[in-house]
Amino acid sequence: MERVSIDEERCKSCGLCISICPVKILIISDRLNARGFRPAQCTDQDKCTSCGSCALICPDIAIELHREVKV
Amino acid sequence: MERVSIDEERCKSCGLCISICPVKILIISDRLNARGFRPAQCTDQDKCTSCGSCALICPDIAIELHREVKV
Amino acid sequence: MAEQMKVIYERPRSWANKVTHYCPGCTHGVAHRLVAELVDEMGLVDKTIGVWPVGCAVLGYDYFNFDSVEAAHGRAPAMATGIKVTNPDNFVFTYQGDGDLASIGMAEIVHAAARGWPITVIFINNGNYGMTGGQMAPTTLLGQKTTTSPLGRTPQANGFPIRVAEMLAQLDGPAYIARVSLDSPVNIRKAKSAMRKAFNAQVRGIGFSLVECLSTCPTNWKLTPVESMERVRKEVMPYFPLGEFKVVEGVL
Amino acid sequence: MAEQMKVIYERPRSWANKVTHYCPGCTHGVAHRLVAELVDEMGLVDKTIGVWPVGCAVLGYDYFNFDSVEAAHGRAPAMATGIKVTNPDNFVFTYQGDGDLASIGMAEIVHAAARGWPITVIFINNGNYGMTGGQMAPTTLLGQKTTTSPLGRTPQANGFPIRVAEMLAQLDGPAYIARVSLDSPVNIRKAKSAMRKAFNAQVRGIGFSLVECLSTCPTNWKLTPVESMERVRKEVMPYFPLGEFKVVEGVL
Amino acid sequence: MSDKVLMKGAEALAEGAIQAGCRYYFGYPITPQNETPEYMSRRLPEVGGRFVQAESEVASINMVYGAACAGVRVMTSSSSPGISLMQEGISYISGSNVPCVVMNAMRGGPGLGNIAPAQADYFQAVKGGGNGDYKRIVFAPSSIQEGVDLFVDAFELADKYRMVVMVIVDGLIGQMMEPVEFKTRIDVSTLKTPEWATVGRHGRDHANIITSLTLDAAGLEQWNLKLQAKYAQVELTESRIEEYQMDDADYAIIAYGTMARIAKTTIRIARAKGIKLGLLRPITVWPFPAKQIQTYVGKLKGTLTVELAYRQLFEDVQLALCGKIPLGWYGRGGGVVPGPQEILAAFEEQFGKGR
Amino acid sequence: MSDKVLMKGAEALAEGAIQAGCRYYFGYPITPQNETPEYMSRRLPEVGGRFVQAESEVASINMVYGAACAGVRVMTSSSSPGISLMQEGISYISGSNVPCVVMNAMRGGPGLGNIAPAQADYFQAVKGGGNGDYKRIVFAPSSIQEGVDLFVDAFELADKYRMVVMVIVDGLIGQMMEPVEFKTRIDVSTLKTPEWATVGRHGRDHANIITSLTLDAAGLEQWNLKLQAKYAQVELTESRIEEYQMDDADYAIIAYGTMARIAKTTIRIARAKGIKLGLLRPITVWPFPAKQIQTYVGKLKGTLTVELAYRQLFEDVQLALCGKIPLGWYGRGGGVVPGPQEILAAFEEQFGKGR
Amino acid sequence: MEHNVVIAGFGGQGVMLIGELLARAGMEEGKEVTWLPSYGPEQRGGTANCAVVVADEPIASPLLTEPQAAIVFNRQSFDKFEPAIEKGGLLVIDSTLIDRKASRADLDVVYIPATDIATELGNSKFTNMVLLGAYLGKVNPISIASVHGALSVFLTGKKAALIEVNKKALQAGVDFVNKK
Amino acid sequence: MEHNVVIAGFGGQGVMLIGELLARAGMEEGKEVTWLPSYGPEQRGGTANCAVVVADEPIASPLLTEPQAAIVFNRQSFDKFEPAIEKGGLLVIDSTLIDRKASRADLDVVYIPATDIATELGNSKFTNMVLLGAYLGKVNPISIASVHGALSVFLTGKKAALIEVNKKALQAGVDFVNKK
Ligand SMILES: Cc1ncc(C[n+]2csc(CCOP(=O)(O)OP(=O)(O)O)c2C)c(N)n1
Ligand SMILES: Cc1ncc(C[n+]2csc(CCOP(=O)(O)OP(=O)(O)O)c2C)c(N)n1
Ligand code: SF4
Ligand code: SF4
Ligand code: SF4
Ligand code: SF4
Repeated sequence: MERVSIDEERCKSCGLCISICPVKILIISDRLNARGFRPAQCTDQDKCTSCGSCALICPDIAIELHREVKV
Repeated sequence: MERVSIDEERCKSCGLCISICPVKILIISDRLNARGFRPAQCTDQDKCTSCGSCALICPDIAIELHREVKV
Repeated sequence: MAEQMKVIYERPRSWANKVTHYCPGCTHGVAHRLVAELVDEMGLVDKTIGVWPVGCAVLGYDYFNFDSVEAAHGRAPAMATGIKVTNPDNFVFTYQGDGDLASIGMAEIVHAAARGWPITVIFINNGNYGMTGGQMAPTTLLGQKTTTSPLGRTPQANGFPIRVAEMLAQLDGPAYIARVSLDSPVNIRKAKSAMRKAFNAQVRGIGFSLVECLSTCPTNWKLTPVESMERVRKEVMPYFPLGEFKVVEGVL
Repeated sequence: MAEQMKVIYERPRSWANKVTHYCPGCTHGVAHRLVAELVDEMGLVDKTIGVWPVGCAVLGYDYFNFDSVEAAHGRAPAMATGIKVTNPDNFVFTYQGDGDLASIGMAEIVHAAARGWPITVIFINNGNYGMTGGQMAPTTLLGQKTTTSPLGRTPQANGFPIRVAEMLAQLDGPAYIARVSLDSPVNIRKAKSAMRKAFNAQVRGIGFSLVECLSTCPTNWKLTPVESMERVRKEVMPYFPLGEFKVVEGVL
Repeated sequence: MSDKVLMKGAEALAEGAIQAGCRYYFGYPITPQNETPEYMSRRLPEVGGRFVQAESEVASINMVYGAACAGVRVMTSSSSPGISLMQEGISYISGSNVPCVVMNAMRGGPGLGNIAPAQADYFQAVKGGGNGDYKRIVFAPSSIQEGVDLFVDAFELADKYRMVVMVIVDGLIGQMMEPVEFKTRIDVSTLKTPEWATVGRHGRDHANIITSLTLDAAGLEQWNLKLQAKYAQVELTESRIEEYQMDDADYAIIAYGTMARIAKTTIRIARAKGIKLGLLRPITVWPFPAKQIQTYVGKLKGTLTVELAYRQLFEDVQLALCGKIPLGWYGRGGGVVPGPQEILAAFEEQFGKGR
Repeated sequence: MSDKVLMKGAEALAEGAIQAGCRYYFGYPITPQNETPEYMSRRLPEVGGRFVQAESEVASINMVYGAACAGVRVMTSSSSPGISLMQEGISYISGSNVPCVVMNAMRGGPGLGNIAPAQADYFQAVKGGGNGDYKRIVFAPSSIQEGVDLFVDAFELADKYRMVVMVIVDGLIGQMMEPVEFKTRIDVSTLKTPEWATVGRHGRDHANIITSLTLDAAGLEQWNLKLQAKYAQVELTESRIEEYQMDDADYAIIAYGTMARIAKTTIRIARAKGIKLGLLRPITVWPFPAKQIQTYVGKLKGTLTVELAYRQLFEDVQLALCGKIPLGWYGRGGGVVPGPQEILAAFEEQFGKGR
Repeated sequence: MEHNVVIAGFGGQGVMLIGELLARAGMEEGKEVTWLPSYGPEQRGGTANCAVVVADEPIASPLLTEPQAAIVFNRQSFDKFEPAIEKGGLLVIDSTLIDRKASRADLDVVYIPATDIATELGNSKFTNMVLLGAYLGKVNPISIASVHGALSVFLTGKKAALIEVNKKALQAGVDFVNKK
Repeated sequence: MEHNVVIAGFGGQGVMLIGELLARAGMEEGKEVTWLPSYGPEQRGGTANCAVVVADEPIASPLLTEPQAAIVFNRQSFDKFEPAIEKGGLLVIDSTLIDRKASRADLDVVYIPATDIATELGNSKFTNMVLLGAYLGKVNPISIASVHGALSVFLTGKKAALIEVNKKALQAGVDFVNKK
């Protein structure tokens, strides 16, 4: 499972997550979703620090975050 | 001309002037005016100090005050 | 050396010389008189438009010699705004009860105050709805019995009362906001001077002004006029303190 | 030792999983999400009734899994009062824009706050009327251009803006009143904790609560979402300071 | 007589509503019906209900809207200007398909007018008022007792059809006292919360949503067609009329509420003079009892519509009778209530001595 | 073509009002007429007027009331729910005998409904609405150009009769663009302040008082009789109708506003098929052009009333024709606007192939 | 049989109260009754009147444009209602407060110095009861005993002490017209 | 003669603008014109369309239930308007964004990769002009010159610089259908 999973059909390409990501791993992709938006995408899952900022700011609840833990 | 002149037809017998007159010269008369009220009256014009309190508190603008002055 | 009569107090000229329909001892009459005196003293009779409320003062327009209109319940500030905007040089005031201003007309008074445009509001706080027979008003005190708070006002059943002057003073718009009382000669004198400032705030184009007048309703309070004045001092003033809550520069 | 995925953030369960009709970057979505999260976290989904406004959030009811009603423009607090009174154990909140709450609905919000009865208000201050195309709101800043203040708002032409939180905090009724901002992760975290207090004020029966959220309207501001966040910090916050304006005992 | 109590109309109607199961009242004072909210403020807490004095009539009707969404029996009352302020709310409630009862104690208009009895809000109640195509059932009692009895029907029909029911009276009925008996008492514990009510899911498998919004035109048209079908059903089954001394009548007065009551005295006088006059009294003014009135086509030489308004009820009479019976009209305005003799004079002026 | 400009209806109507001498506008945004206040906010300051965004429609109409008392040309505009909120104010203005103009860009209802075109506020505009017996002149333009032209008449008649004049359109007229020409420009400097206006005495020997209150019933009745006499005069002289292809018509569509316009296309298609169809288009819906329509009794085989509402206009047609011509009806709701073919289909369904 | 009367005076003179007393007494006797008030704009003072009908049959109009009788407490009410009374009707006048005489010859007029009588009984507040007594002394819609019964509905608690003096005032009115 | 067309797509794709351009150009030629918009609930995004009529005679209905032509910018609009077009009418499709083919055989269908063409011209924002060009290449309600004239009404001040590239995009659309 990805650490940063962005639901492309929900994303409206607002760019807010990108603007606040501290490790700069989010970009706008060049795909178009069904509603005509180019969704955000994560360029490097491993760099995600799970700070949660992108999920906190995403107005479309497009981002879910997970992290692998040793059990 | 009276110092304290009370327009009896305007007076509604509320008693406010009486309650605040510092020299206690106002009373409720026992006449009835046309509207069925017993108007206030002044018992001693000469004692009036022209303090103006009764005119200030009368809600019916029933009281006018004058004072003789030497010219 | 002749003797002549000096006038200490005479009926104001802008007063239309009718007997009012107010109950004996009701301080609506006092507030009316102060308006008339100030209109006289400030020479405003020719340019005044009074905006009367729905409430005991609904017939107010009959008692003055200046132009008047009768507003819908609570909407006097909106109507006054319409009048003032068309003739900015006129003197436009509203005269409103606490049901009218603080209940149904809350949006209109807040927005008139917020706009800050120069109109003047004489606000009669008598703690209930006089005209309709003594129902609870937004200004009814906790514990006070009215015909719609028969067991005495409680926060749970009826909510808390509202202090209008303090609330409106929070806004940027108003130039002058004060609370006065009509319970005694000394307070009536102070009331008049507050009202003069309020009138002045408009005449000098500074902005919105409002004077909240603690007033009586002997009939519905079921007290004599004299007891009513007493009640204002003992019960009303502690919750509704007198004072000036907003005075912007230039108001005098 | 196996590896497992720990959830850092997942879509709230009370979120109905639809794509909203909001413009890209509009913080209405953020405020919605916080509501959903709190309803989840506080276990309220079964007893919540949301009261939605006329404004961009008019379809809000479509996005949540709890009961909802759609109020008339500005009247959400009245409708919420009607609902709460009949079922005092339910959790009732209104969600209102600044046109809805601070313009047409001013009387209703002041009176709901004054009553002090436990309902919760999420108030979205985005400085204009989003849904109808960017007209001036009571919260529009001086100088700000909107479609009905085309030269920029001036006191003379348009009146002064209104600070709702400060004004309502003057009343005796409210238990909790705060202003938060949705412009950044840190402020969004603070917003959520303010909203939690507001929810709690109701759940614990303490009283009326309101959280004013500084929000964006990129479409009508004609700025990008990122620029809009910037504007909130640079232009909006100086006039609308963040903070808690009223916290009565017991609110936490 | 022991069951009869002497009560002011405005209070008796309030008690009638409570007997009908109303436990929530939201309102704002206005003459001539202040006794209704005042009574509610005393009585409702006694029966486990809630009285809320709203900040305005706009707030009242929206509080009613909220409570109606919760599926309880709820009402408000007001008088003419206050009812005008409720029109948006009434339209919303109608458009949302939730039930409530609204009483209007009509007074002289237009505008502030005065507080004297009038029937000039007839059009507002039965035709226009708020925006959009909607109807409310409108009861027009002509005595306190009838008003009390109709309140039960008002709440029952409101619930049955999920719609606004109005009760229109005038200051005269509101202010007068008459002996009244409370015959029906609804046990509120038997009233079930409807399944559409927004009372929290509490385990329900879906969320309830109540709204009058349907952005899509085709969808809103479907919604309207549903409402129209309901209204058609109500028109078919719920119209009511009182027919008084109609058996042998040559002429009929058509009047409702207070006017109908006064007209009964007119009829007594007229019959004493040999004029065979009867009364057709709509008890519901919407649905208008047109069918019932139409049965007199061919039997009557004329009707005189009498109302405290200018040709409002008269339009519905025209629509019902459409020139098939000569139609006279007599109306007064501004709060003037004509006496029985004045009505008779109007009748004789328009129909001669009634032969 | 140089005098024509391409404008959105909502803006053109605003400019039309300004050309008619309107210098004061008070309003609150609502779709589908936001362009009207927005345009006013730009233009009025340019021509020495004032635009005020009110806090609500209730405040708007009461600001209008104030300005109307000052004797200026003043207007507001809104759409259905907003107009519902103005009913008390409209009643007051009517009861006070002061002039103003109110535009309603009707949308789908009831309640919040939607923003699509509708005509379901017909009853509200012509019958009910606020409290008491009052009427407003109601213009129903069917093109932007006509709307612009009628605004001049609206303000003239408002002033002449001292009454509320309404202009009812729908979102379709408000939102569409058409070329429009502004033919009449009222020079506001020629408009005199009426002697009854409350503009301060400024030497006048008496105070002017404007009120809708008359406590005494007899007095208020007299006042009402004056109003009624005025309305009777207006009914006599101000009703207007467009008769389109009626010379040889066997059948007529009766429709107003947008529906009438679409019906013209229906008529074109019908005539191509050999059906002699014409159009009776009320330009004023109050006073309703009943007299003009009645001239067709004996000439027509049937009429089809077409409206974006459920039997509202239809009632006025019924009152006018009272069974003297077979009456068909076709209406749509919720913002659905039928095309010309659908109207024709409805016609053929009700009247066969029109022979 | 139907009896009806208009009772008119200033607000505060107890006009409404005696009307209600009459109606309540009628109800207790099993009669049909209506009581219809009418007020001026004033909350206190100003004129007020009520119309009371007591009948054996259901009452059609509660509104009296031509009352059978009027009891008037002040000059304004006198002027207003004298012309309205039906031919041969009854007019009861408080002659202490009203110094004019009736101008109609077709009426049965009672001039009773009710305020004076009441004052003698201890308080002018009982004037209304004296006038009611005078009316009941003339016509008999209901029995005095029923009025006594109704009085006890109004005067309860501390006010119960006033029942006796009210009865006396009532009787004084009855006696005044009977001895005449 | 009457020409009418529906132009439909997402808000923000310039759908309304080219409709207005068409209407304005028609007006400049002295024709009767109407332009009628229709929006979804969204302020940004969401679907939007407008109906334009250009005619020699006064226009009765501005509402097009059976348009002669449709220009569609996205899949939703394609699905909605394809069935509505009158028999033998014209359908102009941005084939860059819409991958489906028309299902009706009785239509004249233009598949034009308008977004691609516009992007080549420098910015996908000019897609609307390319599509308008394609429409005008097929039917002739008004001349291209009039559209050029109308363009200068819209693009003034700083935006005047964009007139040339808009004209180019328009021409590219015309050329696309003509060369076919
Ligand atoms: C729309 C509307 N609602 C209610 C009323 C009834 N009404 C008349 S005066 C009044 C309240 C009066 O109280 P207040 O404003 O405090 O003034 P007061 O009489 O005490 O001076 C009310 C509710 C009305 N006339 N119009
Ligand atoms: C009575 C009434 N007036 C006006 C409107 C039109 N209207 C819809 S939303 C709105 C304002 C929206 O602004 P706001 O409340 O600030 O919310 P936002 O859209 O910005 O979230 C208005 C005026 C309406 N629907 N009903
Ligand atoms: S914040 Fe959300 S909607 Fe915006 S770009 Fe990122 S994922 Fe997309
Ligand atoms: S204050 Fe005035 S009204 Fe009151 S008693 Fe004195 S004079 Fe009479
Ligand atoms: S009811 Fe009260 S406020 Fe009204 S006039 Fe009487 S005392 Fe004054
Ligand atoms: S118009 Fe503004 S407030 Fe509304 S959804 Fe778009 S950005 Fe958000």
